[in-house]
Amino acid sequence: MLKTEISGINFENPLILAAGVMGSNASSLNWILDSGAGGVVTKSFSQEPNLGYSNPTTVAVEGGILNAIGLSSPGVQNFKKELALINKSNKDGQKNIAIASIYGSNPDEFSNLVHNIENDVDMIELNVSCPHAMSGCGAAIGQDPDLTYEIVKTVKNASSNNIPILAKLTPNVTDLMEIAKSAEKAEADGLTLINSLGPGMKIDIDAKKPILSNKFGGMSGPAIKPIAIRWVYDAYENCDIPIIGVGGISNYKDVVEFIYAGAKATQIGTSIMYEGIEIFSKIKNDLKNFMQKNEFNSIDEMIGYSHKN
Amino acid sequence: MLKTEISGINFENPLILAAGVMGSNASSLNWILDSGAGGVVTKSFSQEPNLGYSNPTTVAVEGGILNAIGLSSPGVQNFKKELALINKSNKDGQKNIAIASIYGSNPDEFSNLVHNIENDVDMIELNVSCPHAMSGCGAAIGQDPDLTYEIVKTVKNASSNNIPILAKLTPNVTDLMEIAKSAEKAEADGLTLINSLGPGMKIDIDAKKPILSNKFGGMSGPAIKPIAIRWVYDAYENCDIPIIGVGGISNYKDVVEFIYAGAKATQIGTSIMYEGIEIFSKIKNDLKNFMQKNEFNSIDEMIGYSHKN
Amino acid sequence: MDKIINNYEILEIKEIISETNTIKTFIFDWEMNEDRTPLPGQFVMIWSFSKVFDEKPMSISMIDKDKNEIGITVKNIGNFTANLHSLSAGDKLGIRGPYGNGFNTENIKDKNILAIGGGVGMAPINCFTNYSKELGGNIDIICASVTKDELLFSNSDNEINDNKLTDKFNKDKATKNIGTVNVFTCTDDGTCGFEGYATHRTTDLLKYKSYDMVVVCGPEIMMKGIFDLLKDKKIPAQYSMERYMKCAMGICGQCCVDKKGWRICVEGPVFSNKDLKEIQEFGKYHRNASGLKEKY
Amino acid sequence: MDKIINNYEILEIKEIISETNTIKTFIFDWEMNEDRTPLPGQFVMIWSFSKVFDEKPMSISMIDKDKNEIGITVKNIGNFTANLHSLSAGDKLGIRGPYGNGFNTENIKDKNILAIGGGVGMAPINCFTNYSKELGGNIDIICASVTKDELLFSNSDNEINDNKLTDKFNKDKATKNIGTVNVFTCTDDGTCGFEGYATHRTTDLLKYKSYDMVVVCGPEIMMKGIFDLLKDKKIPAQYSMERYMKCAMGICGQCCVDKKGWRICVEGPVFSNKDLKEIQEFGKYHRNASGLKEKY
Ligand SMILES: Cc1cc2nc3c(=O)[nH]c(=O)nc-3n(C[C@H](O)[C@H](O)[C@H](O)COP(=O)(O)OP(=O)(O)OC[C@H]3O[C@@H](n4cnc5c(N)ncnc54)[C@H](O)[C@@H]3O)c2cc1C
Ligand SMILES: Cc1cc2nc3c(=O)[nH]c(=O)nc-3n(C[C@H](O)[C@H](O)[C@H](O)COP(=O)(O)OP(=O)(O)OC[C@H]3O[C@@H](n4cnc5c(N)ncnc54)[C@H](O)[C@@H]3O)c2cc1C
Ligand SMILES: Cc1cc2nc3c(=O)[nH]c(=O)nc-3n(C[C@H](O)[C@H](O)[C@H](O)COP(=O)(O)O)c2cc1C
Ligand SMILES: Cc1cc2nc3c(=O)[nH]c(=O)nc-3n(C[C@H](O)[C@H](O)[C@H](O)COP(=O)(O)O)c2cc1C
Ligand code: FES
Ligand code: FES
Repeated sequence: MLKTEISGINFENPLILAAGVMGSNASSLNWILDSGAGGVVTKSFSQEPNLGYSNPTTVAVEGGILNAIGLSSPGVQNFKKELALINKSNKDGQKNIAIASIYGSNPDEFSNLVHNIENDVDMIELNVSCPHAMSGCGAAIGQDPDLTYEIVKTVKNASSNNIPILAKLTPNVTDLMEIAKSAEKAEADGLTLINSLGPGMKIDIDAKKPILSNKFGGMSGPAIKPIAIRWVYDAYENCDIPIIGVGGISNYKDVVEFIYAGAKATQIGTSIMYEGIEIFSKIKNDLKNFMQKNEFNSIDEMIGYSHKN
Repeated sequence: MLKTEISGINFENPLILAAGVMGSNASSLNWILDSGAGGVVTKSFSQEPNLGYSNPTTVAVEGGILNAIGLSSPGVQNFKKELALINKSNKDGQKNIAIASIYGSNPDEFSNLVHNIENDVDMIELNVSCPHAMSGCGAAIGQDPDLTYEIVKTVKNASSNNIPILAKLTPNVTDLMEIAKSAEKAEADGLTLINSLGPGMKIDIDAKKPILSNKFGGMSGPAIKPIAIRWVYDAYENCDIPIIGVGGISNYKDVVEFIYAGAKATQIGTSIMYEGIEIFSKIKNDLKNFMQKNEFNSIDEMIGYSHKN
Repeated sequence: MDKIINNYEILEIKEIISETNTIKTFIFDWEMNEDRTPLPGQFVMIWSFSKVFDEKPMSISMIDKDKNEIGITVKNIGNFTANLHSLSAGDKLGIRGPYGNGFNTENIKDKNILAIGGGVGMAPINCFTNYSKELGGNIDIICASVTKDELLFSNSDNEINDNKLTDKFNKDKATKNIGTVNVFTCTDDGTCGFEGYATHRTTDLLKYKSYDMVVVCGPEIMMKGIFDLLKDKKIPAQYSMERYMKCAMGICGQCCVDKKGWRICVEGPVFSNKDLKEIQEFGKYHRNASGLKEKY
Repeated sequence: MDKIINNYEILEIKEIISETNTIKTFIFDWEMNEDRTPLPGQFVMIWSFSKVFDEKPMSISMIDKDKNEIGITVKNIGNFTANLHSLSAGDKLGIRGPYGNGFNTENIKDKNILAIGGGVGMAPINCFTNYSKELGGNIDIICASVTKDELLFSNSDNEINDNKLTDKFNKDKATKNIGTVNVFTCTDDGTCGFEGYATHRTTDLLKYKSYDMVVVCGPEIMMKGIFDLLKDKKIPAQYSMERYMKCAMGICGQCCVDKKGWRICVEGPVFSNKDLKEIQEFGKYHRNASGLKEKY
């Protein structure tokens, strides 16, 4: 009943762990898969190891948090070992879907990464959207339609096994649809919308300084949901590739809202902080009840429902 | 102690009513001035009357609201009569500052508006940033550095009495600093940062539809503060004209945060919904106490404090 | 911040009651939680999202705390209300609220109350009188409309349809049961009860009886008439006002009135005669959705 | 959502106590509100924003509910901690927390408890023993360090610095005052108390006395030693773990450990021996800020 499919990959349910949240370690990814997630996205990783920014790297704001972890990563050679440890199925015997999130600053880095890991995971998500990455990475790419096109195209060509490629985009642009269409034209297999918002800043008035060591950090959590819903809704009308909705989900209602807006699946990040990893099983249950009450037999029937008059 | 100055205009305190909130009527503006605001911005108005969007025009979201009022306005000829009724001083005899917010779709409309009202108010704020305006207005201008330049320049030239012009900008752009610099180059006398965020959308999962009749609406309230603070902080480093900070202020701490980020004054909108119009007198008091405790003698000493060191 | 009820609940219409040719009452299940338990005179925002897509304020005309129900009573006068009238039980509407300040019902026990409702203005009046009856108020209602068929909520054991008052009234006055409600009908065309305006009926009644309190809802011109009538009398009165509304949450400023700037949706919709004196536009003009003034 | 304490409070250092050449205790005023009242074993995040800009986890080493104070005890081992050591009373630090699960102190009354602290690992142990003493626990502490000058919180009326145990211990054992704390010092170089590792001292003590519970904090290698030592004994034990931390709120995943994936900041930092068995990397490796594994 909860199954959903994205470019040939079948998910047991539409609840996927978002990139960068408890995703640096195969053990925590397996824990979350066992707890009921339909899939997991790893923390974004790169060619070379990267320590990220120094602390403070996260700070609470109204309705969510700011983070400037700074894409810390042990580098692909080390992270490949973690990928190998992600279980193929969960404790209930259901198939796990593992999505690797990768980032780099140029086409070469991206294609090397793809070569390296395409046989270790089920899908690859391109992080061209981190709002606090070092120069040349993250949103620096995803804010430019041509660069986005180039990276997606390169990655698609680099893959020898035609692994599905998701482009994760940033809302911090004048016109996200322009970027989304570029990614689609470059044959991305799906869009992940949205990465964290802003970036934003919090100044501590007693310390009289921005709290994050990087000063700025991407905003996530319940407060950014309206922005994410808007872009998913727009992308559903403007693009033909599948959409994964992410941003501020904390309960089944939010999941339904994203699916009605046009998402085929959703990702959950920050709310784990408030709800614990039980959030996956809880939403799964609630979602099933909702569907039964509303006489839906499949997620498919719900996708994009709010566009139908 | 609370006085602040923006391009020659002296405010009794740095708390100004934001555009579009209880600002369609001289009576409510006077009420708010009497209640302690240092100044008020009117609801944005245009050449011709405009009914705005039909209801629902506002909807609550986590940490704030979405609105798509749609820049309803009785047109300048009618609104001029309201402007004439704004009191010159408040009930305590302090000078009131009235700022007219205007919008249009082309340079001519803007310059006509300026001609019409430049003698009725103390300042003019250009709304080139509404995220849910009809085509050609609002953010359609403020998302384009050249159009922004052109409108600001036109308005500056149109004014015969050199009335200070504030450019109110939208955060919904890839690079707000590019727009801010354009406005500065065109000799804007100040920047108002930020207009509402997004737009965002809320879908009601029982109605299965976007709630706002316009589907999308600008997000305001406490949740958008980190984004506003970030842009004020950036603008303080990148521009030399005064900044008015706006977005999510609900208490004196927020005001201090904006001032430390670089704002010379602040505007308050959505929080009136939660706190009532007493918010102005309350923040005034709390701000005074804070300054005394922290041994500040003037707002000036606090402006941009978080950039030092 | 959580105290503000600004989220819709989508509710099925439980029952629709045809009150007159042009007026229907819609009943909804309504949990009487702390923040949600309405008072007479408060209103809700009704969101229609199928066929006609719009949202308007409606007074609460019925509160049943035992059955956990509320009702609104709607006159078909335009696009939005025509659409509401076309709905059936089981259809869904969005509701948010209650909003605003209701009628002040403090110390109402044993008091003589005159409640005046004109047309669909009987909606909050009906709510008020049922509520006050239970509190032990002694209520006379002037139920006014253009013509007999349009009389709303006039049915009562003590419906008084005589054109002349005197005898009947005196009899009722003598009975004076606690919680008794006398309904004095009044039509412009005299098809039922008193022939003439509610103001005239009020003048009449005041000759026979003294009241401790007056509550009024109806067309603004009617309310202005009553207001002027009562100006010199020392009877505390309350009036339920209407203005064009967008947010109903006190933010958009659409419903602000001259000269105090008060928001009808927050400071109102019910105002005491003392406060109403400060609303200079009362009976003179109101503003449309663009903010343009329109004369009455 | 409001329950999570993720906002800083900027506090003045109230007092600084030099404990050893390399260890200082910092005292802060701390209002003991519901969410904020710490338990022994919990930690706070300390944000330094002048000179060195960084933030690190620190165990709470002292909780004074009467004076509304807490303390942290910091060993100067690098950039961040050197900076803390350079501060004076009156200087400000940001603090958020308390975080994580503290030691389980249920049913501690009259129980024989062995508390083992190595180096600055005595910080949470000190907090635990003071707390447990009040609950009526009967506590023996092994206070271990490399050398005499580095012994932390060893001062006590019942400080036992003999290299050999037997007599002294038996005497204390006989006294067995409720709430008595015996401190058995232990140094690698034998400059004070027992000469050797805390593991050896533990083995000794276990010969003389049976314990109902063991709590341990110290270098992971030491803890691993104790863990192996106690493996076959049926004594419930608790260990306070350390891992590199960024958010401390359970979101970044930096502190997750193999193979269960548990977060030290949420599921830890204190683990029972039963749970610790599942932490396969315990005593073997940890991850640095990039996520790279580093062997012990
Ligand atoms: C506090 C309050 C309580 C009300 N209670 C009731 C009630 O119990 N029963 C009832 O039938 N009506 C009530 N109304 C009036 C109702 O909200 C609308 O005026 C009416 O429904 C408009 O009907 P329409 O849109 O079909 O007609 P239209 O022809 O579209 O409008 C007719 C007139 O209604 C007024 N109106 C339209 N939209 C609004 C709006 N968003 N807010 C306020 N006025 C508007 C305007 O003056 C307009 O000229 C109340 C209004 C207010 C402000
Ligand atoms: C739950 C917990 C409680 C702790 N309690 C105490 C305490 O009471 N007293 C005390 O002195 N120290 C404590 N620490 C250790 C402390 O957080 C740091 O390890 C130490 O302060 C690092 O000092 P430095 O940055 O000056 O040295 P560095 O040379 O920068 O670091 C030395 C080592 O400390 C560790 N470390 C550095 N940064 C972090 C970090 N953000 N999170 C975790 N470990 C880090 C790394 O292993 C690093 O190699 C605790 C750690 C944890 C996880
Ligand atoms: C601590 C943290 C780290 C994140 N790291 C990454 C990352 O490495 N790569 C990425 O694409 N997104 C990253 N994100 C963004 C999330 O994947 C997600 O897009 C965003 O947080 C919005 O979803 P949420 O509101 O459910 O958290 C991170 C978010 C958080 C909170
Ligand atoms: C109901 C509403 C109407 C608004 N109308 C206008 C407007 O007409 N012109 C304008 O420049 N900004 C308008 N704004 C934006 C505010 O002036 C302000 O920039 C924004 O709401 C952020 O501040 P806040 O979080 O304090 O509300 C409106 C905001 C709200 C909530
Ligand atoms: S309707 Fe918006 S303030 Fe009253
Ligand atoms: S430090 Fe981030 S999850 Fe533990």
